[in-house]
Amino acid sequence: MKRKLSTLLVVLLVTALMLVACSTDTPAAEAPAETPDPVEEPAEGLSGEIHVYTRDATSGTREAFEGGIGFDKDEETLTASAVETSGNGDMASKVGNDVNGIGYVSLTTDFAANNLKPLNFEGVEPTIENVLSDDYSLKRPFSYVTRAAGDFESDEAEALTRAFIAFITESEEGLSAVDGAGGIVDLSSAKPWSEVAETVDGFDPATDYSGITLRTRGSTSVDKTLKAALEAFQAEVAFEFNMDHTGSGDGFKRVLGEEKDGANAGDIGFASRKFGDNETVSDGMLSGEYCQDAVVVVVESSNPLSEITQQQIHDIIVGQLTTWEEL
Amino acid sequence: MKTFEIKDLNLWYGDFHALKDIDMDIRNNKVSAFIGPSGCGKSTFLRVLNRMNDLIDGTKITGQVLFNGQEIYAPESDVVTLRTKVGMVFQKPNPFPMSVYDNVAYGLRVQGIKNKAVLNDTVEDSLKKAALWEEVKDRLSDNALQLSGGQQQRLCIARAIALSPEVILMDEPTSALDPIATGKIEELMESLKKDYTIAIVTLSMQQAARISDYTAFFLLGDLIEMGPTREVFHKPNDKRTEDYITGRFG
Amino acid sequence: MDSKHHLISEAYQRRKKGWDKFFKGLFWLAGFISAIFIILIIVFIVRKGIGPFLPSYPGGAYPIGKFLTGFQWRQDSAIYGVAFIVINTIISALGALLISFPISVLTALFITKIAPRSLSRIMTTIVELLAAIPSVVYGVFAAGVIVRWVDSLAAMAGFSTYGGNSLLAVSILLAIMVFPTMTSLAIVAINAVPRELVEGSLALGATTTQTNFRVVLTSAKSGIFAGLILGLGRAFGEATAVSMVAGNSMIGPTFNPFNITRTLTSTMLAGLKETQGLDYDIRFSVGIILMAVILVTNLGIHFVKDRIGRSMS
Amino acid sequence: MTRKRRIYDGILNALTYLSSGIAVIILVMVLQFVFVRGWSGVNFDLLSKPYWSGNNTIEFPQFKTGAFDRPDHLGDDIAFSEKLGIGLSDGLDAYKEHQVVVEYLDPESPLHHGVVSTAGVDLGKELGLSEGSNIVNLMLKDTDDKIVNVGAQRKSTAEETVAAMDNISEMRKIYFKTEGGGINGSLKATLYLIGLSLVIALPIGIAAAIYLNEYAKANRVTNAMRSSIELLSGVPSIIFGLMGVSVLFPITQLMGIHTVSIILGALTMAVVLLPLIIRQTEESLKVVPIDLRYASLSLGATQTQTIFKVILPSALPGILTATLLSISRIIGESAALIYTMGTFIADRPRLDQGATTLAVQIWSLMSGEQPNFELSSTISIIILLIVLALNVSVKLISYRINKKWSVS
Repeated sequence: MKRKLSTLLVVLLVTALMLVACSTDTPAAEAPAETPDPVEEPAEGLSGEIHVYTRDATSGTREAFEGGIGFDKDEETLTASAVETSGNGDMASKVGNDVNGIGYVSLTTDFAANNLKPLNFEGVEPTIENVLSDDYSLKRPFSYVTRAAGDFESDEAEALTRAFIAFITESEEGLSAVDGAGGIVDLSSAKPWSEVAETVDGFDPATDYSGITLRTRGSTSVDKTLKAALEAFQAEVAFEFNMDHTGSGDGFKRVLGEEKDGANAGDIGFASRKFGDNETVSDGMLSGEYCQDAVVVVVESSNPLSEITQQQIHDIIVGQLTTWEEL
Repeated sequence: MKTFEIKDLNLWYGDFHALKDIDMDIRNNKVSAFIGPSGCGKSTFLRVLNRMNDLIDGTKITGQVLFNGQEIYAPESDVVTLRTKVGMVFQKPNPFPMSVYDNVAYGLRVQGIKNKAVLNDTVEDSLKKAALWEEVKDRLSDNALQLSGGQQQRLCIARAIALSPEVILMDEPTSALDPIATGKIEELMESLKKDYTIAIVTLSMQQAARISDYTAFFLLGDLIEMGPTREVFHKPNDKRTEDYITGRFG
Repeated sequence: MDSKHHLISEAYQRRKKGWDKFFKGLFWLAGFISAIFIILIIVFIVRKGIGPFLPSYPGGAYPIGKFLTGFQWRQDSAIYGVAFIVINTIISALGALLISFPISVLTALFITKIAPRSLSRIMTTIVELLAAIPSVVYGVFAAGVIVRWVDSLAAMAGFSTYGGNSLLAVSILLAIMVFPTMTSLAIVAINAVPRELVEGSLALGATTTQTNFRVVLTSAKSGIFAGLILGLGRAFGEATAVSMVAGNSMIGPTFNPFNITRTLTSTMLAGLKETQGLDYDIRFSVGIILMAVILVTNLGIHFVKDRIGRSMS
Repeated sequence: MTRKRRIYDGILNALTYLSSGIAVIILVMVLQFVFVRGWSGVNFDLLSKPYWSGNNTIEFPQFKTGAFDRPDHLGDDIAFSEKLGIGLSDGLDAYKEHQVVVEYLDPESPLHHGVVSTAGVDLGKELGLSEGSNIVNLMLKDTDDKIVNVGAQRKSTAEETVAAMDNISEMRKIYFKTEGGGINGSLKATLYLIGLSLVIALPIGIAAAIYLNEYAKANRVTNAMRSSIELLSGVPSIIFGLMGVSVLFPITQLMGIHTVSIILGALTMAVVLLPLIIRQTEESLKVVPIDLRYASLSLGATQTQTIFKVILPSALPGILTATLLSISRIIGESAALIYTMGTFIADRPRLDQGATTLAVQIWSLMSGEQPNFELSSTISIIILLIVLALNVSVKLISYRINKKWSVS
């Protein structure tokens, strides 16, 4: 018995070593029926199984994407072999690491840094010009909503919130900060902040706002443009901010919805889509859109694909098109 | 004068009947020695006298234990006060890991005595009585654990007498010491007995014979006999005592 | 004799007895508080986790049978089946132990019995350092290195992976993370083997190696199993690092080591903060399942240990 | 010993060497991974720098251009403005975003003498550009009286920015950022969290250990208590996070805190630490010889006096060990804190607001849009160094304990 135990240990060890030491042994793969047979040469990129990456169900990017490709939520289901990612960055890095991957990210994403290649959609290149001219149809607005009037921690916080919203929607400084971070805005009607500031109700630049913290919540896609705008606003008015972004679903929930007094409550909620019918943004003090963004279908950078049609991407998402050869 | 009067004492540890129907008197300013083979109950009996057995779960005691005529197991009796009057020295020297001075002063301090002069006097007085003063007077602030084993045990005695108890219980106080240190402790006991009543548990019959005035022989939880030491050793009443003393069993 | 007893004040005696009672109460309270938290946690998770299956649940109860036996987890279609996730979790943890257990037992033996003193000191420090590395750092390591190994291993084996995110990556990551736990417990267990047993075996003419493998390891098996249980607990419970490489598949179970998987913890963590309603509450149901899995496997190992123990003696 | 026996033994021994070798290799790989990526970022500045850049707008009431000579030591990649005496280069910030970085500023440059135009307490104070700043937006009037905006926000390169500067007629304002990407805030938050968690957990944990070791009778209630605490130590930290936001959050709400906060994190960590502190303290209480308790009690001390005067001082090194291990645990914890303290990196952490510890900052950096491996690895190195120092301390202490009791 004792000998058996030590023999067992040795066998276990050897098995383990084989796994660890990157051996070339074919593992005893019992691929379940859902998994298609392994392909011969996956490195080519144009052949083999397509790995579909998607965002979590509360993502605004996902909603904009699915709406834009004619995916009917009630009638169709996403392919069950899709990988769910937790945010725009997670999606970008995962697709960038998978030669067989296809996914979708915000236009603000740094494609080169993530090893991604943006695809033309219906023959149109995803550029700011094409989005502004409505040629590129896979796009969505970045929306905001604030807490209800009178529901802020202080009058100063309320005034500062008003001022910030005015800053990112009307002032040249705010709009160019959003623009610099990749957001799509129309700069033509912008006015200098010094003018805009005078029109904001209750806001007085002489007041010390440095003890006030603006808490922003909601979509992760707005992260980059919003951070640039908040920082630019900090250059105009001394204040603090706290960006804790988790997904568009939380944008409404944490300023007006069930979590508005919870641990993660915020002053301004953001969504990378239009707010839904059940999200009653009219309750908020202010609501609206501050820029446009495009959703871009991406593949890993070595993938030879450069164009995709609405039909193709739709078929891939529902699982009717499963290999690169079929494209 | 009897310091302790014990009547019909029975003690159980859980189901184990450790002491059976013990009747005994302990006289003041005398040395009483308890002898007997290991596990006979002599140490347990010693611990009855300052209620140290209370600390062991599942101990049950019946009978009477009178200290100066007061029942020490009565509900209104106060164990803390009892222990200030009945001191104890343990088998292995167990000084606290603090200075020599703090060791001796400990007993007074936990009774709320903080007067520096009283403490200084008592420490010196107790160490003198324990015949340790000359050896440690220059190292009172040294850690007590740096003393030798024999010195540590005398320190423990000093610690016990600092509270001026009436009785000192000694549980095999020399069993962990070498013969020279043992000799010193035995001399000490001789000088202490004019001030204190001493009860000592010992495994060494020679020691009992040398130092004690009375000797009690325990066997399997029974007190076989107790009497003046000379009588017990030379004319034991009980055959079993004789067998034990002459080394025929045990 | 100058008694000190006149110096002892009655009031002080009363006071100190009062403090004694007070502190005893305080100590008990502290013990009680420490003990009550596990009950709070269980009550809270069970209350939250049972909710979705009760008819009173807003929006209607989710059938508990479908939850327990389902093989799909899709929040977009509100299908929550936990059966395959349990299987995935157990497979990934067992995979980790398969890699890690023999290595840690042998390393422990090396440290305690075989290595020269200086080497053994260094090895002990290495094990302790591995234990002290925060799991986030392991997560970063896994996302940066382990996935590459898996990806190239898969390429050699003719499989394509999702960028290396896979069952195998999870198992390797967990193997590394449980290694120090199991090794240090095995070291303690081996050190506790009485000298006499070893000397007895040597006196009977056994070689040192024979003694190490037959006498020492078998005598220490109870402690080694304790380490195994602790390791398994950690493998089941690890969340942050695992969710960085699991891939979160929607269907399963996953048997192919190169395919993406989904564990109980990665399910609880994935988008937890972004969600609400049934999708949020049902994660607490997953929490119950996680606690249950840990408990059942512990009992199972105890049972196996008893069986082995009996057949060996 | 037969030949076969010798070979067999040799193989078995070799296996143990091999296993240990694997452990070494793994450690080396993990260390190499973090050191290669993060070592270049380790410096003392990092510890004192904030994570977020300071954002400032300055104006120049008395603006005069000058004529400056390009210093010889400036590298070729640095563009130099002769009118303003400033050297600029193209750089990347912690998010890998393009920056226009001030590399050199002539001591006489007019850009030293700006005035803050940001509304707030600093309004009107003197503030100039300094080396290391990032010019986000610079608004000037050129020689054709046209308003020109240049800087990182306008995607201008250093070269283009300098070109605009040399064509200046009037300076309007400069929006610049100070250097960020530090860990000062997380470091402070970690220290606050450690302090607060220990203040809560140590007394309760030590008291509970005293109860279990000194008072509790061996009965069912005690057993239940013990196994409850034992079970607590097996709870995954993600569950502690859930417990924090639901069981403990109402407590902080009573204190008037309506958001995740360091206090909430500390309460949660206190629960996480309890089993560890209780176990370590009990271990060290057990080592204190029973004779010392008897000696103290036989001198008429109450049990409380015995505990505070004799037992606890003797158990102090063990309690210190528990404290150090607790600190290690707090430093390494992430899952429980993500839920109770949030993931926003706060530069000036406050007890009643969310913040990140070093470990959560890593998580935050890794889950952002651009996973920042470099800074994450640098923080990992710092964490590893702290943990290593703590471990060495634990070893020294336990060495002292052993020495202490072996003297007597």
